[in-house]
Amino acid sequence: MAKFQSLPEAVAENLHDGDIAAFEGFTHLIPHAAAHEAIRQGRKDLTLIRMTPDIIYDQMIGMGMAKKVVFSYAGNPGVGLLRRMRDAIENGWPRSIETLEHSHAAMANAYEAGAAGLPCAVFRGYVGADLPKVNPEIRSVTCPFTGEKLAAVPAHRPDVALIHAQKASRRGDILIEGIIGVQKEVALAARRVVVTVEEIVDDFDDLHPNLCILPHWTIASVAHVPGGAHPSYTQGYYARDNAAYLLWDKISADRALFTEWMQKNVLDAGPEVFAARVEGL
Amino acid sequence: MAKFQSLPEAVAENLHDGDIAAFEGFTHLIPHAAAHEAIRQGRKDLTLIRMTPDIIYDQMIGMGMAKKVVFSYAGNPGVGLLRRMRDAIENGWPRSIETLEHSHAAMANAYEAGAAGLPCAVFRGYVGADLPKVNPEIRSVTCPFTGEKLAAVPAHRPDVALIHAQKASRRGDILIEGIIGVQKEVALAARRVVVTVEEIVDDFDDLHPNLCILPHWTIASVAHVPGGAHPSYTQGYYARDNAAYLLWDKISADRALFTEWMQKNVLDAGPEVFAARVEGL
Amino acid sequence: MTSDFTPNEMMTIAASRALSNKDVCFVGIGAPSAACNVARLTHAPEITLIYESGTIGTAPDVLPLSIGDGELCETALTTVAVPEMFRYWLQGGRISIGFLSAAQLDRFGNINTTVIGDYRKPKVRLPGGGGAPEIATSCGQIFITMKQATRGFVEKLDFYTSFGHGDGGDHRQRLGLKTKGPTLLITDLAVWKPDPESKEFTAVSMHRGVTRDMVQETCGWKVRFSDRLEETPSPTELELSTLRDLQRRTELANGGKKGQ
Amino acid sequence: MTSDFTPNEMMTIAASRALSNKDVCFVGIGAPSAACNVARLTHAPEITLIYESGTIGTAPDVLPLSIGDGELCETALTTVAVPEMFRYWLQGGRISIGFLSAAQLDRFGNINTTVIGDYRKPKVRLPGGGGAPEIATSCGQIFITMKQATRGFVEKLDFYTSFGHGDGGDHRQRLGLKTKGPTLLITDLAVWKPDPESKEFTAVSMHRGVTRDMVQETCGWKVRFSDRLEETPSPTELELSTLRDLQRRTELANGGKKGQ
Repeated sequence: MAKFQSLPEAVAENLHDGDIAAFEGFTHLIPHAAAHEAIRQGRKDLTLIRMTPDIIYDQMIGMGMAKKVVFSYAGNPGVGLLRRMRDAIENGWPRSIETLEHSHAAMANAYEAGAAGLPCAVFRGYVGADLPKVNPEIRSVTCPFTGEKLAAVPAHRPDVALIHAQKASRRGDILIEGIIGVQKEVALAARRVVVTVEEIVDDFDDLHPNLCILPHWTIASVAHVPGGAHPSYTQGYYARDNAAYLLWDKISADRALFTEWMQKNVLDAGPEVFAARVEGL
Repeated sequence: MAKFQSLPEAVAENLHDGDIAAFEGFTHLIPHAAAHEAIRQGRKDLTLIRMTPDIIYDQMIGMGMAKKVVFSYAGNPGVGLLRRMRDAIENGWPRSIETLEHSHAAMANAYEAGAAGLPCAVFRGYVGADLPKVNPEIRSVTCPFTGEKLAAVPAHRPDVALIHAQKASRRGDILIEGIIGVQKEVALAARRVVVTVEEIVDDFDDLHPNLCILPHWTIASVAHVPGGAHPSYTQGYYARDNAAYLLWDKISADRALFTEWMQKNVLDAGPEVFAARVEGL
Repeated sequence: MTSDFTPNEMMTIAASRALSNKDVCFVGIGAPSAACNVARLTHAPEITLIYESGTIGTAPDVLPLSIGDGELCETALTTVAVPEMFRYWLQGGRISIGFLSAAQLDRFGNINTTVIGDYRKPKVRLPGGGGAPEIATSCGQIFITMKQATRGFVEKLDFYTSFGHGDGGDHRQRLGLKTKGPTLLITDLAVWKPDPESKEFTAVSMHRGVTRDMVQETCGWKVRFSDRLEETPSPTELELSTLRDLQRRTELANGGKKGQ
Repeated sequence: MTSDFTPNEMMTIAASRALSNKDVCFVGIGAPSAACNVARLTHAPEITLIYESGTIGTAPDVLPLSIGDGELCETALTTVAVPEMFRYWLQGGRISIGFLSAAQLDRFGNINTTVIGDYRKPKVRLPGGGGAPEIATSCGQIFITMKQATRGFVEKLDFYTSFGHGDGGDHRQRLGLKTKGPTLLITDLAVWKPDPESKEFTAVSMHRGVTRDMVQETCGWKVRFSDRLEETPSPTELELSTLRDLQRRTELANGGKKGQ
């Protein structure tokens, strides 16, 4: 049953030290504001799940909040590598992290299985690939009809999912439009769901019946954070800030520069700064 | 690559004797016109898959076209039993039929697995139920992480799927709205897809991005048959003809009455009669 | 309270009372649909109703005649594909209460809607399970509504379409089920609940004017009555008028123009 | 023909020529995206482009900077959830051509984008596979675009991120794969195709001005040249202007207002 809260309240109530957390959004709708709030609250020993760890996990890893990262593509999309994540993996700075690596197909299927209440996902994957040699959570089942060996991975069941969406209704129902990614699956797979939204509207009465909607009783907390996906984007509200993605490549290349940037733009800021960041986009 | 054809051409080209065929539509969008065309063309020895066999399979079974029926609920929805299907099962009239019975969950998962290109579907089902004792196609796999025994059924891979939808674009893309049932899954699971539509429009350019659309390259044939779901309904076009469902209970109760009704309303008719049947609904 | 009501109305209204605002119900057609909508229109306006056709959070103005009526989709918060309904919503454990009915029911809440007689040579071929086998095991709890008759309330089922408490006791747990199974049976004569230990259905209240003999005569097994057997509170004016208004609207809608 | 083009332009245009109207392409960012859109804007207007973000049948006016740009969704026929993309569309066998690139590539089209050095103690931690492991096995065939350099064209991979022809020959069939795997490698210097038997990539044409030495010097294994080695037809005016217009529109869009 969705509570409307400030972002600091919503994160404090739902994200705890040691949690398995998934901040999702596939290029679109990445919950940057929620990630920054988690950074300000100093959560630690998190297991972070995300298909494309992206800038938000680079920041959280660089701030030493992650114990383990479960992922399938650790890049800065369209730009290059994730330098803070690499520094943690290659040099243990600021702490060493454990990684559990999958393919996109495995991650998407694992979320789907989590939403479906299954213990594992079964799919045709990893044939001839080396990942099963380094990830003990890639196993197999045999089709009892054809004998085909299929890949199996454990379902994702995060303690908490944090996502960004276009709209909430006053009841707390959530509307997600455009590139919907794995937003529905991660929300239904998680024990608790925090959603930041661009806008709160009276109701969804005039919507098309087949849109991607999460009913209010699947959501723990809703926080109104306009611009909350920046520098990712929200279809219908503002465009992707590609310059910020390019800039991140420079900021993240240097530990001191990174630390300084985080202090100024995250630790000393608040969720309200996001609205201004998307003006003109 | 979708061809626009008359319904007789579309059915003749795609549905052959001995085929595994699925005429789908979950209460909504049931392809009555396509089923009647199949009856007129006298196809035989069909294996008919459908969650709720409904009036259309009652008619096809009563006309002796089915060798086998794969199903999960053999009722006349909201009315009662399927009397022609019962007569075939209980008395072998007009021929005996083989049945393979599942639950709805199994059928839905089997279509999903077919669309997903998998040999089988895995789900949590049939616990404590007797169906696995009488259906050899209900087996199990063991989760390699938790040891839980999960149900497994073969994926549905029909030779041909026949569905009804609201709109086709001039390219042959298909739009399905409202209660979308298993329409997308059965289409993607099948080797060939025949779609009857209420309307053909120029394009789908102004539609919401997340609607249920089948691209033209997934479709074999499109036939324009207004009213083609009657007495089922098409959201946005006409309502369900509940009186016709009630009437079927009487018609199907008697072999002679059934035979006479089929002659007059199906064998001696054509797809063009459907438009008139939905006037005023 | 009102003195003028039918056993069917009592059954529907007793079922509606067991529902609350926080419930997410998987609704079947007939008595369950009427009960859920009466609850929604009286004491549980926030209840979530889900029909297996994929409609989530429906608020139909008239009772649907099929689980896939257009009215359900038009009034729903959202409508999802049927595979998603069964995977994410039912199997995902998001439904608190599932309603089931039966052709045959035994004392442990096991249900047969498949066949009378032998499966391979049936005396009567019934519609089959539909969603029931997984509704019975995936919903938080199961409510059963059914009119009493010895033909339906049987000592032994011809076929286990969906599992209730099996042989009773901890049979569900032994099969690995974490849901509660049947917790309530509401008939035209009485309200039943499973014994906490044996899980055998026990009559806990009888509707006004019903005798123990009437309950026993319409039941194929030896009925256990609760030590604290009560009288089911009769329908209130509001409950009854809500149900009757709903049924009148439904009839009007169906008669108003051909077949709708 | 035009005389003034870069090796990169030749690579992109050569890749675009391999595409036809009936193809359904799983497009990656960079050269594949440019190649697919040049094909769409020249000889293959009916080609279907799919990005793994869920956008099906896109027709972007500018090249996306990420696989999930808003432009892709806005111009798509439809946009589906990512699990559906990987299950119904990729695993479902509906993609005819998948594009891949590599940090390391071997002569059999096996690809490493995961790690340089040991997986547990990496010299360089690369982004990883993303969609590649299943793209490599589920698409009808795989086209690889990549600039030649000995660092990338290696004798032996540090890690098999995605499977090409393995050890060559019938290795794919032995693993039960029914798709063709890598059938085309297009570099800034040459076009390569696998030998029908051994599956080793063989240079079949070199771009204008490229010598055998240049191809060998930028390749870490001993290059096999086709007996009928040809010169890759140089870009036509139309191809080149289409590519350059696309790139100019993309730059304008990105520079026009901050960060878009």
